Amino acid sequence: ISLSLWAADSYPGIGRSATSKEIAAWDIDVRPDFKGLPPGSGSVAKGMLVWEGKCAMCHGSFGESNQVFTPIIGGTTRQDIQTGHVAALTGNTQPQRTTIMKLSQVSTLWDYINRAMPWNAPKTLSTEEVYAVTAYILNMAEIVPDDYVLSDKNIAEVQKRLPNRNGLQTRHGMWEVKGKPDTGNTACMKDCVKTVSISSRLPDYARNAHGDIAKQNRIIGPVRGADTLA
Amino acid sequence: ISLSLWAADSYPGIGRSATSKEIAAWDIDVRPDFKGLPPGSGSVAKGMLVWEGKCAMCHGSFGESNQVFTPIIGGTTRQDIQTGHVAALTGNTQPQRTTIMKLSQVSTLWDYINRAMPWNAPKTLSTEEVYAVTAYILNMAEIVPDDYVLSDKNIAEVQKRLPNRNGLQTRHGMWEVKGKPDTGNTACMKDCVKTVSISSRLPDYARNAHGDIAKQNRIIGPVRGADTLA
Amino acid sequence: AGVAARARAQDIGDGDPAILNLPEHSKTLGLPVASNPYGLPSRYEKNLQRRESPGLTRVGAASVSFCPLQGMFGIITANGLHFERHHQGWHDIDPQQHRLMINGLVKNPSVFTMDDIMRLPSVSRMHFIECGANTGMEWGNVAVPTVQYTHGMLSCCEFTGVPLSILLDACGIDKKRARFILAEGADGSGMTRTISIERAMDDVIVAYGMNGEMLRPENGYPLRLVVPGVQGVSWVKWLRRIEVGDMPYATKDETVHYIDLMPDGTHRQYTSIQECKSVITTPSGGQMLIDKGFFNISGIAWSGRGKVKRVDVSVDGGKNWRSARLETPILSKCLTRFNMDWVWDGGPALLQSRAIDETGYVQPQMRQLREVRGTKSIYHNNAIQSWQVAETGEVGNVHVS
Amino acid sequence: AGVAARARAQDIGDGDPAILNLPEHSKTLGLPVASNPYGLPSRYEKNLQRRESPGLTRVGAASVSFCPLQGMFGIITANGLHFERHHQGWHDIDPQQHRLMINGLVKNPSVFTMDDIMRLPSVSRMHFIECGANTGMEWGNVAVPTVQYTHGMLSCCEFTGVPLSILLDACGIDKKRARFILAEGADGSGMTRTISIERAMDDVIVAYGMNGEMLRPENGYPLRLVVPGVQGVSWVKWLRRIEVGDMPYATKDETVHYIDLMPDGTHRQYTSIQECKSVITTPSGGQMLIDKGFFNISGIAWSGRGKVKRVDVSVDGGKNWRSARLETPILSKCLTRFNMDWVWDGGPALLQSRAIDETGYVQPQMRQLREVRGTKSIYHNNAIQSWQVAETGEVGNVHVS
Ligand code: HEC
Ligand code: HEC
Ligand SMILES: [Ca+2]
Ligand SMILES: [Ca+2]
Ligand SMILES: [Ca+2]
Ligand SMILES: [Ca+2]
Ligand SMILES: [Ca+2]
Ligand SMILES: [Ca+2]
Ligand SMILES: [Co+2]
Ligand SMILES: [Co+2]
Repeated sequence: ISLSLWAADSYPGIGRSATSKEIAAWDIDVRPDFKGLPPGSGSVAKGMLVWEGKCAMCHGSFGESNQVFTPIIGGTTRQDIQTGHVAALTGNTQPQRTTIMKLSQVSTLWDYINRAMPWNAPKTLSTEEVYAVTAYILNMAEIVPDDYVLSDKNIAEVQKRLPNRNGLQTRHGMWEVKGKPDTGNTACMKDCVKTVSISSRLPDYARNAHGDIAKQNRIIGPVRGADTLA
Repeated sequence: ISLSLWAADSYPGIGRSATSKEIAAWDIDVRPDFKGLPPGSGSVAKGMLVWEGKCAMCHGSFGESNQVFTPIIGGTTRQDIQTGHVAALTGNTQPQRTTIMKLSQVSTLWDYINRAMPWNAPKTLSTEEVYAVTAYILNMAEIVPDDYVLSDKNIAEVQKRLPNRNGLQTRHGMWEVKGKPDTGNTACMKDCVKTVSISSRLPDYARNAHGDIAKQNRIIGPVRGADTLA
Repeated sequence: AGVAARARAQDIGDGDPAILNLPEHSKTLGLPVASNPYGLPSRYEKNLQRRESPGLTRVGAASVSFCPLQGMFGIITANGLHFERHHQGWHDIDPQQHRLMINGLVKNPSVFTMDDIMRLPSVSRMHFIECGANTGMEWGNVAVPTVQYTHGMLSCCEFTGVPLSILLDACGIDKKRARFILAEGADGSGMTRTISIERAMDDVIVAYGMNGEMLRPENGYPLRLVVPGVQGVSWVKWLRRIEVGDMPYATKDETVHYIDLMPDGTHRQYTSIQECKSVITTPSGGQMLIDKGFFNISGIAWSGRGKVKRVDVSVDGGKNWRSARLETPILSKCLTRFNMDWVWDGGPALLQSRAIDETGYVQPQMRQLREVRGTKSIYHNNAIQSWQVAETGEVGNVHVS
Repeated sequence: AGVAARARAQDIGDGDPAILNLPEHSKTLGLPVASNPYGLPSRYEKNLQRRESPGLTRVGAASVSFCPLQGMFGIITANGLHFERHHQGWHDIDPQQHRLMINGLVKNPSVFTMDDIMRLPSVSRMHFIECGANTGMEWGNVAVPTVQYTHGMLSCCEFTGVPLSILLDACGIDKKRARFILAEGADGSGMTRTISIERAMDDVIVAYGMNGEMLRPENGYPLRLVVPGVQGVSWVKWLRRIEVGDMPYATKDETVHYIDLMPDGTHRQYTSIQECKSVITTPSGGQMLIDKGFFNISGIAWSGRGKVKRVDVSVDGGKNWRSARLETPILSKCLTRFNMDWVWDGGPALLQSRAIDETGYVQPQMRQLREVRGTKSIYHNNAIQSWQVAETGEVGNVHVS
């Protein structure tokens, strides 16, 4: 590998070219078009072993646990897989939004498990294990069958079955600096509203839920913290 | 004492009038015109006792010690007492400027001892002790005789004998924001000087006098600290 | 009102013992300089610290600690109080071993040490950082008591570092094809975020300095991205890599989190900008006014789209408003401190602040946001906050309609 | 150049082990939020701390600790690094027992608790504080090695408090007779300083806040005076009293210290203003450039008379100059950070910076100051500082002629 001087013109002496091995070691991201996805495969069956051995203690055997993080599995239907829209995202049927309800890109799931899981030992899974456990999660969500072997070859097919694949949009003004805001409040100064009523206040049972507020404010100044233990 | 509401118009509820006893307790400053000086007196003889008991351990028996602070006494002459200018402030005869060489107001000495000395027990001297020990310092500097009794009545006379009473001035532009600066450098940009020579650099023996500079600089970045132990 | 007030109001006779009896510190010798080579707050300030909101998250290493805005002044956040948000915990990593890689659509994929980065041209700029989920708990009913928990995922510092544009230019960025960058962290989560190339080449900073010293470990020591005006999750900490690409990366925190659920069941993706917002910090929820009389209502305002132009304050729940004094400096994508005189007559009051930024955008009412976004979008709640002052002097977090 | 550079220059084969072998922190779980409810710098930053200059004073409680400017960024001083100067030590005093008295030429001599003061209208402003004796050791021959010791009695913070004019007005100041005020501290030294009434009614602040939190004990908790542009000794700490009077008070630190000895044997009194000054902090004395090549020369400039207008940098000892980039904000009586590109060719170099303020005043050469003031005036040395870069890369403190 030849080590060329970096930006020799503008900033002599600073930085250097990356070697291809270095890039390979760090360039781990997988894009929605699957650029970055390493070749390989893994079966649902093998994924179940990985899951039970390295994941279930936090996420539950069915990805349903709410102990360490919000549930991964649940809230999606066969119908959703058809439409690519998770119906439960409208209305109040589902108590929490699971990961699979929100997920619009299978690349995201693969990439994230590969880079960050298991939470306490990230970047320790083999490529096969990542394929396998991703397959198993997809299987738990009934997106792929029990005998499925997920691979770089068929992952684009899976994408087409993600329950919420059509659920994300960018029709808003909050990405671009010049984007159009949702609301248009006015800077009225006098007699702006007739009556004001209180629509919500802290419930009494929650008064001390954040600890004694008296101990969270300065002991001098214009105010004291309310003694919420009293 | 009637306790009137303070600034009731502008800032209702904030602050209150000070009582006369409160003002007396804190308004301890003594001005050059001796406003603030409490009535009282103290002799040189008594001052010597105070000095030996409460001051000499830090400032030396003759006010000459350089251990805890620069010397208080020394460097003034009978001649200075006549002129009100300390001659030793010009030239290089005196190794250090003592307090008495610089002092232009006897009120300053009284006020400072009263508010701040002894250093480890400030504001514990009686008024008589302050008069006395001030008298003793003035005596050590040969401004007042051995049998002198300093008092609020005669302190203005002593002021007239301070060696450096005429030595301070305010002919400079550094008190007022609009004052005139001493210098007028120019913002020359090209070929401003012909030759540059080094007139002073850190002596070798002082290289490590501030400890190892390597340990006083960050371990990353454009520079490292020089290893001055090496 | 309270005990303190009654003590002050009583006849004090000769005077206050705290004056008449000189305090010990006036009559003794204090501690030497550099007793603390690195200084710390007074022991009387212990109440002001970062705190978690119980029940918000399940594990401390994938959680947030909130900034105690209820007791803070001005616009600068002291580094010790800067809010924290980690996905896989924080580390105090060895900066000598830290590297930044730039790859993707550049002529010369490169590696930089911290030495390299700190030799490059630097800028220093003051910017706020706000988590996209700040004030998220207010979308529904009132659930938290104080401004620390309603608004405390917010801090503001002077950052120093290299403009990202300098690094990208120097690596020979492919200007024709480059559309987005991916920023990636070195922590366990390998946090990744997509940033548009226009923004990346504008005011984004690869920063190592924060308020005159290095970044704190909790804030990404030795290197983080500063993306002015954009939600904190994009300010990737422990920054190890920038990739230049031609499409968004749809990372976990762009596809599963930091997506805003709309009433129609779709999620908005890449909602980056923190829109104009303000909040009164004194008096605020959970506080007790010590007495009737004069108060300085004080708060902060900010906008991810530029400078704050004006802040109005209402003490009657939005019926009438007065414009507050703005402290200087007023900087783009930075907090602005506002203050307003107020005499509390002891009756009930309803305090609100409303910021306007240089684009003319007026901070919305909660109702206006809900009309468009419903109540489940978690992120980007920049609604006007209401604090109710009761006759007892106690201030409560309320919603009005 | 040094070891680090040689390590970088050698053939790295497959690549840098720090990249090829993923670091531990990428493969493990970090610490939870609020592990430190009040955060601290990285353990790798221990070298940056406040230090005394050995031999400068005899006792630590009447001494100074210097700010480590050699490793600092931007203009804000992190509170833990703020320089210290005490005359009788520092105390962590109980703010509930602290009082401020205003007496003298006012209609209504008054007492305020901290509660009172913090209820009044507040301002927040960024200002530098510099000890009048800063750089005093440079009047003679070079005696100290680094910028920490040459210029480190300097810090810059955002201060919050009540304008003194509000307090004086509210006490009914006697505008006809008032000419000066006396400010007095509550420490053992009962530090006292005279301030002209014009200044007192202008931009002086009775401050309690510093960089968003309360003042640190070492800096006067809970109350200090902020006197923008004026030497630090006037910024009375642990402020307990303001007296309004009609003549200067000639206090110890106006009559025996902080008086500037002139060649004619007289002393200048009340030399308050810190005139326009600048210094390069990177690279600076005692540092070793790690390699040849590009560097960002960085430093700070300030003026007690207003804003910094321009900073010029020379790398040849003042023969030729280039104007540096100024970072924003540029504020009155506040530090301004400057930066300039420089390629070090490995030869000897002589670095200088020269600031110009909005009055048009140009920071003087040492020679020019000495012509007027001689070499024994201790205070107010705002001369251009020279750093010599040797071929080894080592930077030394030098004087030029
Ligand atoms: C020690 C606990 C633990 C273990 C073991 C663990 N996880 Fe996780 N997982 C977490 C936590 C906590 C998060 C949320 C992290 C965050 O805040 O970004 C998470 C997030 C996830 C997510 C993203 C969910 C979402 O909505 O953000 C996926 C997918 C996931 N884990 C899969 C796995 C897989 C697969 C394994 C095993 C190979 C595994 N996890 C092992 C704790 C764990
Ligand atoms: C424990 C040591 C100690 C004791 C005891 C002490 N002093 Fe001091 N004195 C000092 C120090 C240290 C200073 C300088 C303080 C400062 O930095 O402002 C000082 C300053 C002074 C000064 C001002 C000198 C100057 O040039 O600033 C005078 C006058 C003085 N002391 C007189 C007295 C008298 C009178 C007593 C006894 C009643 C006394 N001292 C007891 C340590 C002491
Ligand atoms: Ca190099
Ligand atoms: Ca990639
Ligand atoms: Ca199954
Ligand atoms: Ca009151
Ligand atoms: Ca007085
Ligand atoms: Ca004698
Ligand atoms: Co997240
Ligand atoms: Co002094």
